Amino acid sequence: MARTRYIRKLKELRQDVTEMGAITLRSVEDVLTALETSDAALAQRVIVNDDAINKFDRKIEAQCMSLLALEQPMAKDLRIIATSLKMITDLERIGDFTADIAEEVVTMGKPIRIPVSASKFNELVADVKSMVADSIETYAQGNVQLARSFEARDDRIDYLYKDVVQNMVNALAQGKCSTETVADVASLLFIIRYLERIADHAVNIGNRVCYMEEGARRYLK
Amino acid sequence: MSGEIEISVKNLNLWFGNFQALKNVNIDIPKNAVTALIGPSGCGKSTFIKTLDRMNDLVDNVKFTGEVIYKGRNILNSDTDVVALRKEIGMVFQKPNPFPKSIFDNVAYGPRVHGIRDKKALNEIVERSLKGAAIWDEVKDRLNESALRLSGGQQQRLCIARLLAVEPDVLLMDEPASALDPIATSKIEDLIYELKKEYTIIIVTHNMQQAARVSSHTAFFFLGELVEYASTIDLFERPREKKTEDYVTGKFG
Amino acid sequence: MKKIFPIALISLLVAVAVFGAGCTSSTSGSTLQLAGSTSVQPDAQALAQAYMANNSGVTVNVAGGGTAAGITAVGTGTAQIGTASANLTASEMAQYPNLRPYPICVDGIAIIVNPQNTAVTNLTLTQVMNIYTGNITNWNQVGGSNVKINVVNREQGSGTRDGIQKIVLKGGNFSTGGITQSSTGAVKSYVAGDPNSIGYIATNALDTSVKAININNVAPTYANLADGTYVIERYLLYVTNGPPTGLAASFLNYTLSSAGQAILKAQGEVSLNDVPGYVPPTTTTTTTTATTTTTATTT
Amino acid sequence: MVVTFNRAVRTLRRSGTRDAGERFIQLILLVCAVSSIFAIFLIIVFVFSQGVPFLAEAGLGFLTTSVWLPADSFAAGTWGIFPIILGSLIVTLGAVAIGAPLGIACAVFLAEIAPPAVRRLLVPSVSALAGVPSVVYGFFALLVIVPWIRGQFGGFGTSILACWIILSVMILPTIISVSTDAVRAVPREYKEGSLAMGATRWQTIRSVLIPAASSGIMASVILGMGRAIGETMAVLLVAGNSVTIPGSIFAPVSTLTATIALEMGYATGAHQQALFAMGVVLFVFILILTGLANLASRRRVTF
Repeated sequence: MARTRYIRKLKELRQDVTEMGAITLRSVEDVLTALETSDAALAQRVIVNDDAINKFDRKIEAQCMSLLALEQPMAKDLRIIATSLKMITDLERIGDFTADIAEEVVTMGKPIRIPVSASKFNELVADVKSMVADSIETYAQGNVQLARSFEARDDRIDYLYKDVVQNMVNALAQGKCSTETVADVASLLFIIRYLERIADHAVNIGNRVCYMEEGARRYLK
Repeated sequence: MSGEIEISVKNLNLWFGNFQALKNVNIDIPKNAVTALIGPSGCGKSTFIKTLDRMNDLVDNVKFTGEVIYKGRNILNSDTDVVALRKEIGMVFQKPNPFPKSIFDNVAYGPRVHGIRDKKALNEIVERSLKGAAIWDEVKDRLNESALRLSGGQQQRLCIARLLAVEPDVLLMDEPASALDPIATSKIEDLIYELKKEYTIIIVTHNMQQAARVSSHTAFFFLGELVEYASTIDLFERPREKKTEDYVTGKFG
Repeated sequence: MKKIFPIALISLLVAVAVFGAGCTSSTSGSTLQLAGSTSVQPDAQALAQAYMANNSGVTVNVAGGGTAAGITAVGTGTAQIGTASANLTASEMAQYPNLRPYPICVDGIAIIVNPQNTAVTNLTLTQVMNIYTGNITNWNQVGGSNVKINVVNREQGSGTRDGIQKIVLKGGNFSTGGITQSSTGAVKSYVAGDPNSIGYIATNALDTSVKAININNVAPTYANLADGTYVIERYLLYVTNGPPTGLAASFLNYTLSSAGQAILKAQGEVSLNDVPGYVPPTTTTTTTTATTTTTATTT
Repeated sequence: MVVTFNRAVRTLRRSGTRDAGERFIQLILLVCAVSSIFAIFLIIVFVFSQGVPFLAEAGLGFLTTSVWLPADSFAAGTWGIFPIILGSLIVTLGAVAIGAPLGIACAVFLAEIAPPAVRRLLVPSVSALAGVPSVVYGFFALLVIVPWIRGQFGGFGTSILACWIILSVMILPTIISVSTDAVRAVPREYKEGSLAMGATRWQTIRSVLIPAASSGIMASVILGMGRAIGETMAVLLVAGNSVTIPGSIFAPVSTLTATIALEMGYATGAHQQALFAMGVVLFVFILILTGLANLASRRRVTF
């Protein structure tokens, strides 16, 4: 096998991206746990963890640039690098949103009171979590089948998002909220907005993995 | 593939003695475009372009089957006038090979052997050809100097000018920049890019980046077979064949 | 610089050794060296063979080279006996004053034409002279057909040519119109191929490929050569530097003996014994021993 | 020469770090090289020492007058070798003029056109031709060519023409083998470049191969000329060796080498010196011809 050094570097790149995905996923999981349990300390850790994600982002970008400049990658190798380059941006954005959610959790400082049915919100949280986890999985495994399910799942998330938002707006409009609750609702609106964006980035990652594996580009609708 | 087809190769097989160098090659070469041929050494790509101007005829024991349709006729037919064919399909070689004559005489060589004696006409052809090969400005004041005193890159462009002087339709280039430094190489590549407006160019190269830079279509040869033929971007970004993938990512060995 | 000289010296020695190797000659006591006329060479060779058969342990070498080369060889001591088909010239005698010529037999020179030339069988000595000086150029001037005479000559210094120049041309000059062949064999093969040619060779080299011409109506037969009626003849000579001694004297004596003369006769020469009124000269020294060294150096 | 020699010695001394065996071999080679130079030097010195005094005494008339009667024991020696010089020149140049085009054509054929089977047959034959002793050529010419010329054109048959024919054949192997190598040494790229422009095979040979091989071809002609002017035995047999200014190509002729060979055996005294003087003339001749040919070949480097 020729170019062993190059192949090792390429493998390292994939491992690093997967690892970045893993810590991003952990942040997502942690922040959602913190949200559920009003664990400000855990939320604080998530905020700190964002730096680690950003560092990973810079490190992997440098790896990609060096591979591009020095190794003239072609074909799938080229697509892996292109995908990784773009994907770390998605991960970094997910990390940012996670930190934003964590800040909301810290700001609220207490368990939130949700003025609407919790079941849809919980479903949204669970869906986003699994989407992020699956997006990392698709990259690590090159699992195109899994990635193909993302758009449909994203549609469901969009529906849940809209439904939860609508319900909250209705609640506000009907004056069902106390003054304290209004602030919580505002925070919650941000949080579910962030979750919806995280899901979008997860879909991006899925599409990129499809391109990486198959060469055909898929674009967001 | 859009646009006109200049050369259409059908079921081409070629043997040197008992060794089959080309196996059932089918390819359509587009007109006024650059087609690159890549593949590991000995894969048949040089043999393939030498078939197009019948330079393989110089090798003993060569035999071939199939068709190479150019201007409506099969040039592999035994009644083909190879001398006339080579006037229309010219070749540039790996090593710049100017004759040990003056720059002028190098360029005038082709027109002279084709019967042009008039000094004024020759002057015009030489100037036009040297301009066409983007070397006129560098040599216009030293046309009577020996061509061997030019740098390698200049020699190669002179060889291209020499070819242009016989007004071919197709330019075959057998690794035209492999003996040159990067600057000379990029000048040749720029020249190729310019030339494709008027000529159909087929270039054999070991340098995949060069193929990627200059060509619109790329063909990958392996062990005498045409493994994959696609637009250059497709071939390098998303090859269909595993062999191509392995070759362009450098995983052969 | 000091290393140059040894290298230069070695090189010079190598060069001289290689270059000079051919110049050395064997002068061992039991070896007799003869050199000279190619006309005498076959005769001397036959004599040497017979002599060596009688005297075991003695080697007689017979080299060619031409009369002049033989004179030079004996004069400088390279050979003990020089052989000659012409008398010593004034300049040779001046250069080597001690040279002594000894006639060993009589050798005739035949004027030869192509056998196809049937019209001409006899020429007068004057006619031959005029042909060779260029005064007669066409066969019809001597009774032949109307074609140009192709005159064949020997090279400058040839004993045979010298004989013709003395006997036929009376010392006059040859015309430059003919061609020159470098040996008896070459003359013979040329004349054998050219019907219009005329040439001359030693009588002992005559064979059927060429036709010998009668001179003044006398054929070059043995009897006519012996009694002198065939006029184009000369003595063949041994030449020594000073009176012969040792092996040289022994070989000379053998040559002049009846056994030696018989060998010469068998070679086609005229034995001195058959020449009427010929008195053999008495050699001044007699053989002492066969092993005495007889190297004579005059340099 | 001394400068080169010093440099060679210095090079040897400088290479002290190499092992002794290396230096020993170098020394042996140096000695061999210098020895051969010395040997040639000695020959030249000898020939000149014998010939130059005679040349000085005989003066220019030796070269320009036409009567050659050196061994004449009755008249004073008359020393004029003009016809011999002329003969040498005519014979040499004529032989080269016939042999060179033939040889070059044959070389091009062997190098470029002949199928491998023919080449396998012809190349050894040409080498064999070079190995035939010159006396055999001469004898063949004397028995075949000379009678043929005599039959066709009259005269002696031994003539300038006979020399031309036999010498041109004799120089063929030299010209063919050296020229073949020269043509084969032309970079394949030149040939391909020319063919790829639609030049025919003949155009390629004429306009590219031969000019590119010209210095090698010129060298082959020089070597052939050297052989022609130096050839003795064959010329001796077929030239006729007549010291006259030849009136036609059917007339007999004499050359410097043949005359020296003919007469050296008998020559003594002034005659011998005269022959050495002819040797000097021959030597100078070869120098001039070689020099001219070298000049010509140098001019042809770019064509």
